Amino acid sequence: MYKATIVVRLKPSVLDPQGNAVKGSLHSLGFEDVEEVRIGKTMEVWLDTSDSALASERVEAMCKKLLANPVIENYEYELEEGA
Amino acid sequence: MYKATIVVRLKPSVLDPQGNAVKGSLHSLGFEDVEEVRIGKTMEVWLDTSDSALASERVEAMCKKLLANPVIENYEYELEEGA
Amino acid sequence: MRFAVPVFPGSNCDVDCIKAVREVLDRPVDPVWHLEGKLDDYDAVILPGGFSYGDYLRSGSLARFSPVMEGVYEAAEKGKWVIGICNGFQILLEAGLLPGAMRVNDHLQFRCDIQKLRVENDRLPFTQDYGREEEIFLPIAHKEGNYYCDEETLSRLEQNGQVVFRYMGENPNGSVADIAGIVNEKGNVLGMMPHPERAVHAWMGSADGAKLFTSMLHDWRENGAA
Amino acid sequence: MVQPNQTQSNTVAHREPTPEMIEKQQLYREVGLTEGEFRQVKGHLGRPPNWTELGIYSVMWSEHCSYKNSKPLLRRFPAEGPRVLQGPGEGAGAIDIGDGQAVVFKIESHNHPSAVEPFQGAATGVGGIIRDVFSMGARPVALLNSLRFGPLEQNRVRYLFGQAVAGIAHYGNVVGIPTVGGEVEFDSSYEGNPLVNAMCVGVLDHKDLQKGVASGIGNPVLYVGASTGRDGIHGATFASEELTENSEEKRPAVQAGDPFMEKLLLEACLELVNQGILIGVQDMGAAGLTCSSAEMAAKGNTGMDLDLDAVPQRETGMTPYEILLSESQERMLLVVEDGREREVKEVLDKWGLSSAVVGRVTDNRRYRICHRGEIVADIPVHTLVDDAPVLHRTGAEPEYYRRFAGVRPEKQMDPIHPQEALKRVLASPNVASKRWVYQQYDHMVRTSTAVRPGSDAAVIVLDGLDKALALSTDGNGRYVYLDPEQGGAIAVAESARNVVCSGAQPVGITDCLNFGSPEKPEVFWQLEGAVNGMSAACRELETPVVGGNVSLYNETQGEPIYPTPVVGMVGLVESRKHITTQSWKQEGDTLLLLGE
Ligand SMILES: Nc1ncnc2c1ncn2[C@@H]1O[C@H](COP(=O)(O)OP(=O)(O)O)[C@@H](O)[C@H]1O
Repeated sequence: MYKATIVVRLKPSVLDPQGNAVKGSLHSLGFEDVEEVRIGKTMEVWLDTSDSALASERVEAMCKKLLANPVIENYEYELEEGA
Repeated sequence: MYKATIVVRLKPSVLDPQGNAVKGSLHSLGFEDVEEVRIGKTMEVWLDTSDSALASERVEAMCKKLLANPVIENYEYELEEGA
Repeated sequence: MRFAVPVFPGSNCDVDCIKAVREVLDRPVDPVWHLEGKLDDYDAVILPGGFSYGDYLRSGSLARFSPVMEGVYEAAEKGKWVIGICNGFQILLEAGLLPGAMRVNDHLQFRCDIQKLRVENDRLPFTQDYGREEEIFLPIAHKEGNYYCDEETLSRLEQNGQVVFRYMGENPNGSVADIAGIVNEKGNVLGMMPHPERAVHAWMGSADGAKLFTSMLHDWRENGAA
Repeated sequence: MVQPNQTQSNTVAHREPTPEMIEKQQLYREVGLTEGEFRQVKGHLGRPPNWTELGIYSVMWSEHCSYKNSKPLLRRFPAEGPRVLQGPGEGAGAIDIGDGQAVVFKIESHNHPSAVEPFQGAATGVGGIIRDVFSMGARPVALLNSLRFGPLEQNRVRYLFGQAVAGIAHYGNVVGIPTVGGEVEFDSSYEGNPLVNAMCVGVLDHKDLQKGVASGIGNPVLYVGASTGRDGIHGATFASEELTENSEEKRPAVQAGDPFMEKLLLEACLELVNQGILIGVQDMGAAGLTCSSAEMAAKGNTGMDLDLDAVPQRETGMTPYEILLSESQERMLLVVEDGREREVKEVLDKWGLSSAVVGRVTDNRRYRICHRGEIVADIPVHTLVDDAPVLHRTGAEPEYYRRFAGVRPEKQMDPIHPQEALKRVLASPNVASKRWVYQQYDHMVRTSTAVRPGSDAAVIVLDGLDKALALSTDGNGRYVYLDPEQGGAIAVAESARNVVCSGAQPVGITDCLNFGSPEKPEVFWQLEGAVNGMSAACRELETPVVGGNVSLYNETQGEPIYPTPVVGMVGLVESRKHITTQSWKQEGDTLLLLGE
């Protein structure tokens, strides 16, 4: 079993309305020292395989095909065995 | 400057319809080896401070106050200097 | 002229689109379950609004893999008319049939209202019954209508007249260049956030959407089947 | 890595108390049963109950399922009339609107969950009321709501309010039912205990009217929809250290909703209704599997055998108690004709819904639960429903009422500057436009909304007919506080005026009684007065009460909310020509003032 932790983020060039809104809320709650907030998704995917290379290949394919939208998002992931 | 990377996840007992839907789609795309998918949020917060203890305290407070909903979510975070 | 309205699990404006085609055009229109792969019998396809697959992950991202999308690709390829309304627009973007991507509204809320728009291109099979730069009112109802594309794509869209509808007055979602609807280069695939099918009788608050349907029928009559 | 704020173990060590412990240590109190009620349970069973059985009785005899505090009062409502097709007692009431059709509607509260987790709490409240309506066989066509929150100046209130509105919007929008109306009021009495009431309206052909009954010996009982988790189990928790390892974990998680699943359930159930395959159908709402199955058997005058191992579960190691009492959302229980499971399954599969046969209808009038090959509960079914205790409480006129009777406000008022006063009134959030709220609701989906939010009652037209329905929710807690009887009558009258102003004839109401603790004589007095006032107004206006909901114990630190009955009214517009709206139409029109 492998667990992949995939983080999908908006590309830096894309404005992040959610991040901006959270920044605004933090400021109004007194956290004025917050300079910037960016919000992304964390996806934890458990894969029933014992082959690390295969797992990595599968995760790469999933990200390309479905989990991230290449027009506005980047992704990265980590694999962990037996989680 | 400190950068906090905060991961907010649904508590294990809380239904994650999004994760379920993504799992279903992955299966139908041929990724049958996917056992489970859970989806959470990653928030990157840049803080204008040079004091690590303070940064940590501020991030903790933000999570409690705004970023996570303790009734259904857990959070954890990492701090990185000068990012 | 025959219309297909693909129905995905979670579609909820399918019935409204069907009603609109029947009431405005009195033409045959069928719901097509998402597991069907062929749309050969149809001249036009309307991808309806709603929350296909719950709009989980990203709106439209899961629906684009439904078998019926094969038929949609084929129809688009053959030059038949394909319209994506609201969630349908999001699906067309995810499917790559239109350029760009959708983000959550800049105010982060769902917004339902009757919105003023300007018809930016009235030379399309979808818009020829509208006047030049006609200002019209159509309902909007979405949480992810904040259209995005990069600078280069935007200037191409503008130059080619691919921007079809633009929001007037306050931009309801933060979309780039106030874009409310765009068409592909060939001019046969239209995506729009506003709902023309919700504005086809005066009692609905506006009847300005009817011309979108009549435009297609006129074009079809003039130019024969696509 | 900085340590996570909470470590969570997914499994709880379950060592359930034995029947002896339950009795000796009076553990029944912790699940909300009194000593007298416990004795009744023992009498019904002829032995002390085990932990699972105790749980079943405690939820079935709770106010929420049995209306034990309010039943005697609710009987005072007029529930009959020539148009009534289905009065109180089923998921929702139904009223004939001619042409072989009926309007089905009900209002329900989700106050306490919304106070804890406003987004999910409000969203799942909407989900529950939608299921109540389509489980009657009706196509839901409109949603409304009624909201009460503390003063908006407070951050916490803003958060609760904003999230509750977003949750209501999210659920209705995704399912694709227009939210066409409602009301909002802010007052400090709701600060710690906001009210979130949701109403759903559906339409059906008379022949499609469904009931929640289990009949036909041997017929299979089908479980459909989301799998069962530990969410929302039983508000009345047992605070006993030796029972669980982690006290945090013992607190049941709030239910999370999945409106997408609901949409699939809705379409699948209506397709089954259309095919005429269903014998009985009921939503697994409050008290989950237990309440739906026991009620269906009791109504069918049958029994039921349930096999918990067949129940789809999304968590491991769930006990019978947990499976039976879970309030996981988006689940339905169906009874179908023996031998037709395949046909049913085909429809459910088409919509991608998982289903399982979890039991059979029996003729022995017993409610029997099997888990891992063992009978874990065996209860005479009628004792859960028909023999539920009824409390005859008495009210007492509160001190404030007597005191206020002597107040002559006109003598105490400062001189009013009309312009100033007008500005202040208009600036009050209670009077200001509610656009911020309703623009988050898709109020136009289904393309039948003829009068959108922002006028008096909303109006939706009926497909293929010239008719339309006018819908309104109304209530005024302050009036009811000052005079429960008058206030109750005023709520009904206000609703009727709103509906009439839209061109409709009022045909019936549903109501939600939001009150404090009925154990307080003053609160019970308010409840009784309000019911009397509402009943009188309903008789006068010939608007039967065909369903409703009671939400008691709305208090913070012993302080009850304003007594807040909310009325949801449905009116019939005979012709679309009659639809009228609030706005001025054109210059030179004559204004008339009606009434005194
Ligand atoms: N919670 C709500 N949900 C939907 N619509 C609402 C809600 N609150 C208010 N509205 C709409 O806003 C309009 C005005 O509401 P309100 O200020 O309560 O006026 P009224 O006193 O006429 O009932 C009505 O059309 C009502 O349906």
